Amino acid sequence: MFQAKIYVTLRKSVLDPQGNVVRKSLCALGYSNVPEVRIGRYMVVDIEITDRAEAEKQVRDMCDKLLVNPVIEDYTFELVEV
Amino acid sequence: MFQAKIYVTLRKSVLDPQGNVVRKSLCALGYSNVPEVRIGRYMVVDIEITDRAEAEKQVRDMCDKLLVNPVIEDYTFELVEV
Amino acid sequence: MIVEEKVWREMGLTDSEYERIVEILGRHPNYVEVGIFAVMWSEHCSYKTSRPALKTLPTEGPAILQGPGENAGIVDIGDGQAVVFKIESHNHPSAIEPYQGAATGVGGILRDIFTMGARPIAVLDSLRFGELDNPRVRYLFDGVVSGISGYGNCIGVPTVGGEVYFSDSYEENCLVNVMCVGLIDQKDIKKGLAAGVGNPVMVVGAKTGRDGIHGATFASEELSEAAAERRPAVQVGDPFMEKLLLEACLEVIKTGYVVGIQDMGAAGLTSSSCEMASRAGTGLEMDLALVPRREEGMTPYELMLSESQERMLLVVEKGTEDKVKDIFAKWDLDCVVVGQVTDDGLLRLKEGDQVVAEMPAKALTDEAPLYHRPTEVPAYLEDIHNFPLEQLNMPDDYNEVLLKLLATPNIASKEYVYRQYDHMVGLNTVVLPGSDAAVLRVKGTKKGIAMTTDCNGRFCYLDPKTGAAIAVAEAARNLVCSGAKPLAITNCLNFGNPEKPEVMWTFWRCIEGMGEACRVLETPVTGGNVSLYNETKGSAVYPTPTIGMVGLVEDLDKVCTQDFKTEGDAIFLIGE
Amino acid sequence: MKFGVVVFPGSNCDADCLHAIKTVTGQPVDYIWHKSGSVDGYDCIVLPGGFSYGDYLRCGAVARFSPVMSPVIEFARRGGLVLGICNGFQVLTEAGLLPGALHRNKNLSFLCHDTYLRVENDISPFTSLASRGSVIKVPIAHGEGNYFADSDTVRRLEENNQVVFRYCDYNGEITQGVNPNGSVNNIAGICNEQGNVLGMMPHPERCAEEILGNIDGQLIFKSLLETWQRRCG
Ligand SMILES: Nc1ncnc2c1ncn2[C@@H]1O[C@H](COP(=O)(O)OP(=O)(O)O)[C@@H](O)[C@H]1O
Repeated sequence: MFQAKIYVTLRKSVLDPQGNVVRKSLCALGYSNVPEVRIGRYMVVDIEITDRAEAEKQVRDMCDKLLVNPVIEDYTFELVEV
Repeated sequence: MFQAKIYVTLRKSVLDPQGNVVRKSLCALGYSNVPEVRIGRYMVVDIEITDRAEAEKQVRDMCDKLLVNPVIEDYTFELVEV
Repeated sequence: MIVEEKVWREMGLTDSEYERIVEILGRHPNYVEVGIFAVMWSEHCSYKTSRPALKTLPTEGPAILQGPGENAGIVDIGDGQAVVFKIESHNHPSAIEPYQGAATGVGGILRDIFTMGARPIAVLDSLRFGELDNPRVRYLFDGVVSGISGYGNCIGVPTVGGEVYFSDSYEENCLVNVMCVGLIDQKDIKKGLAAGVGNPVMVVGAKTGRDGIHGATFASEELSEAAAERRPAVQVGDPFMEKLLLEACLEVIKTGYVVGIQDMGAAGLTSSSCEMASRAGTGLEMDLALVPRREEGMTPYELMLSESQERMLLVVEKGTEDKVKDIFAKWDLDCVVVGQVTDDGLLRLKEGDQVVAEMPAKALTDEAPLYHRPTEVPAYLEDIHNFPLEQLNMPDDYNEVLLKLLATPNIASKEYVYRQYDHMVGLNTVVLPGSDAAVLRVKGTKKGIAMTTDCNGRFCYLDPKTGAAIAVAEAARNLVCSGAKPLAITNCLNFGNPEKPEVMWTFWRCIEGMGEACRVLETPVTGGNVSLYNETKGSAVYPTPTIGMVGLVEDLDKVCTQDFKTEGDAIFLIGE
Repeated sequence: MKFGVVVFPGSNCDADCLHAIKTVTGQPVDYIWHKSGSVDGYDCIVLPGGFSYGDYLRCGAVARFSPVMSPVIEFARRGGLVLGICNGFQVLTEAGLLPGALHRNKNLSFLCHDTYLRVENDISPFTSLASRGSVIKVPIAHGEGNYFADSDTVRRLEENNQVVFRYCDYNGEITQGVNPNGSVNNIAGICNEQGNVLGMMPHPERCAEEILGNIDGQLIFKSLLETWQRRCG
């Protein structure tokens, strides 16, 4: 079995209001040394499969179809055998 | 400068409605080999600082105070010098 | 092991309560049984402290179709229709995890309404927090409001009214009271009855996990460091699941196959099963191995006490199981037969062939000890009444005072809150939040239903009896101003630790005042909820008996809102 | 003219849309279950507001894979009239019937209140009875209505007259102050290039009856009927 760890972030060109709010609250807490915060999604998907290449293909496919919206989001992922 | 990549996940026995819905729709898309999906948050925080140990301490502190809800969430993070 | 380690104590039972259980069973209970007694006899489920006072409230009237004792109260609005409504607190969970605490509070009260067969048409929220300059309070306030918004908006029931007060007394213990109002054709009313020996019992909705084990006992103790340790008590709401459950339950109820139905609220499977059996005078036998679960290795104890949300217990006519399952399958929901109704009055739990617990259902629901706790006039009242008002300095500039007052969070507009709530979905909201009471139309008629929640905790602190009467009167005025005739109330009694005689005194006085006002205004009490132990480090919240009231508008053309309409209109002042 | 209102599990404005269409147009209207494999026989398909599938991942992301969406997409490609309101708009962008995406409101919270909309396109089948530049009052109720598209797409939308509604003030002025959610160019509703598919965040069905205090939303349903009668009646 493989476990895919998928990291989805907003594209650079898209404003991240949530990241902004968090940056401001960090600043209010005294962290004035934080110029930027970006907030995204972290997904852990278990896949019952034995072949790594096939697993990779499936993850990419899931992301392109469902998990990620390419208009506003980018993603990367890692595959760990478990 | 350091960049902290923070991975926030729901604690183990906490219900993950998002993950459930995503698992079901992956299944409907033909991925019947996905027994579990867990969805969390992924945060990238830039910190203007030179000392790694101090950076680590600050990130832990930010997580405990603001970024993570310890009642239902766990977190891990990595620090990369940038 | 149970006897040696006195496990009942850590579950919240006293030694004498334990002895009473041994007496009822004629033997020592096992671990599962102690757990079940402990939650059923907790303050939250048994009302063991408050029941003597609650019994003094007026509960009958010509419009009342269902008074206290069911999942919600019901009042007649004519034309074969009725309004189903109830208020509940989710104070303790919200103080620990504001978003989820408030969200699951909304989920729970919605289930109380649709479990009776009614479609929920409105939610109101009555909230109390500390002062907003405290960052922790802001966190609680924002979390609670977004939790209510997150759950209510998603499921598509409009949040049409409520109140928010800020005062130091609520700093550690915020109050989150949520009321739901539903509409029903009287012929469709369902109750939580496990009737008909041999009828199957079904668990429907979400799978059972380890959420909120001992949530009911948790709600019956003071917030403390130790309580924070019990963090697994926090449940996560799934409004999408609830939406499916709502639609599926209403569809199933329409078929006529349902004998009884009850939501699994506090104390989950335990309270729903024994309450349904007890009301019907029957017994229930369930095989816990059949309960759909989210996690492996769950014990009977955990399955019985789990407070996983979005679940229901159903008793249906024997032979209709498959048709019922088909409807739940249409909504992609689990629906499993886990047992049947029996004639022996016992709640019998099995795991496969093995009996893991067996006790009289009635003992769990009706035989909890009642406590007539001592009362004593609070010392603070004397100080307050002797306060030399004449020594107060009068302000020089009343305009300045007025502006200052208008800017205080307690008086300022609450739009910041209610604009986060979808208050229009359903196309019924004729008077939106921001006026005296919300008014919803009843489609296809000229009628409307008006609703409001009210309570001024400070008044109740200063004079518990008059304060509670004022809360009822204010609610009635809000309805009358909107063009409605007040019909009935539900109440949510938020107090401190009842083991303190001073708290108990204010409790009794508030009930007295509420009862008196309800009698005079002819608005009987159809039910409610008691939340005690709202107290941290020895300091209690203001006594806060929140009143939720509904009224009937005969003719929607005569609805009135509070704003001035046209230049030149005359302004009158009525009353003393 | 026959309307069909799609019911996703989690739709919660389906009944409202049905009610408004029936009341305003007097035309037949049915629900279409999300598992349905066909939309034959309908002249206009409405994707209502709500939280299809809980919208836990992204609004509309899961709904777009509902069985009913293939025939809806097919219907739209053939020129059929499709109206997506709120969540319906989100589903239409996820399904690729409209460009761009709707993400979190800039202030991060759900907002339910009236907004003013300037009608920018009066030739679309959804606004044929309005005149360009006129202002209507329609409520919003969403947490993720912040319209985004890359600058090329936005330019194309503007050039092709695909922006149908823009958030404005009472007088029709377009200012940032009245932009409730941060949408690019104050966009509140857009149509596809052919004009037969409209997505809008505000809820016209909530302001289509006197008793609710505002009937500006009738414009959309009446325009649809007028267009259909003109074409097929
Ligand atoms: N928590 C809330 N949820 C929904 N609506 C609210 C809430 N708080 C206040 N409101 C709305 O704002 C109106 C005014 O509230 P408030 O300032 O408490 O005035 P009043 O004292 O006249 O009730 C209420 O009638 C209600 O419609």
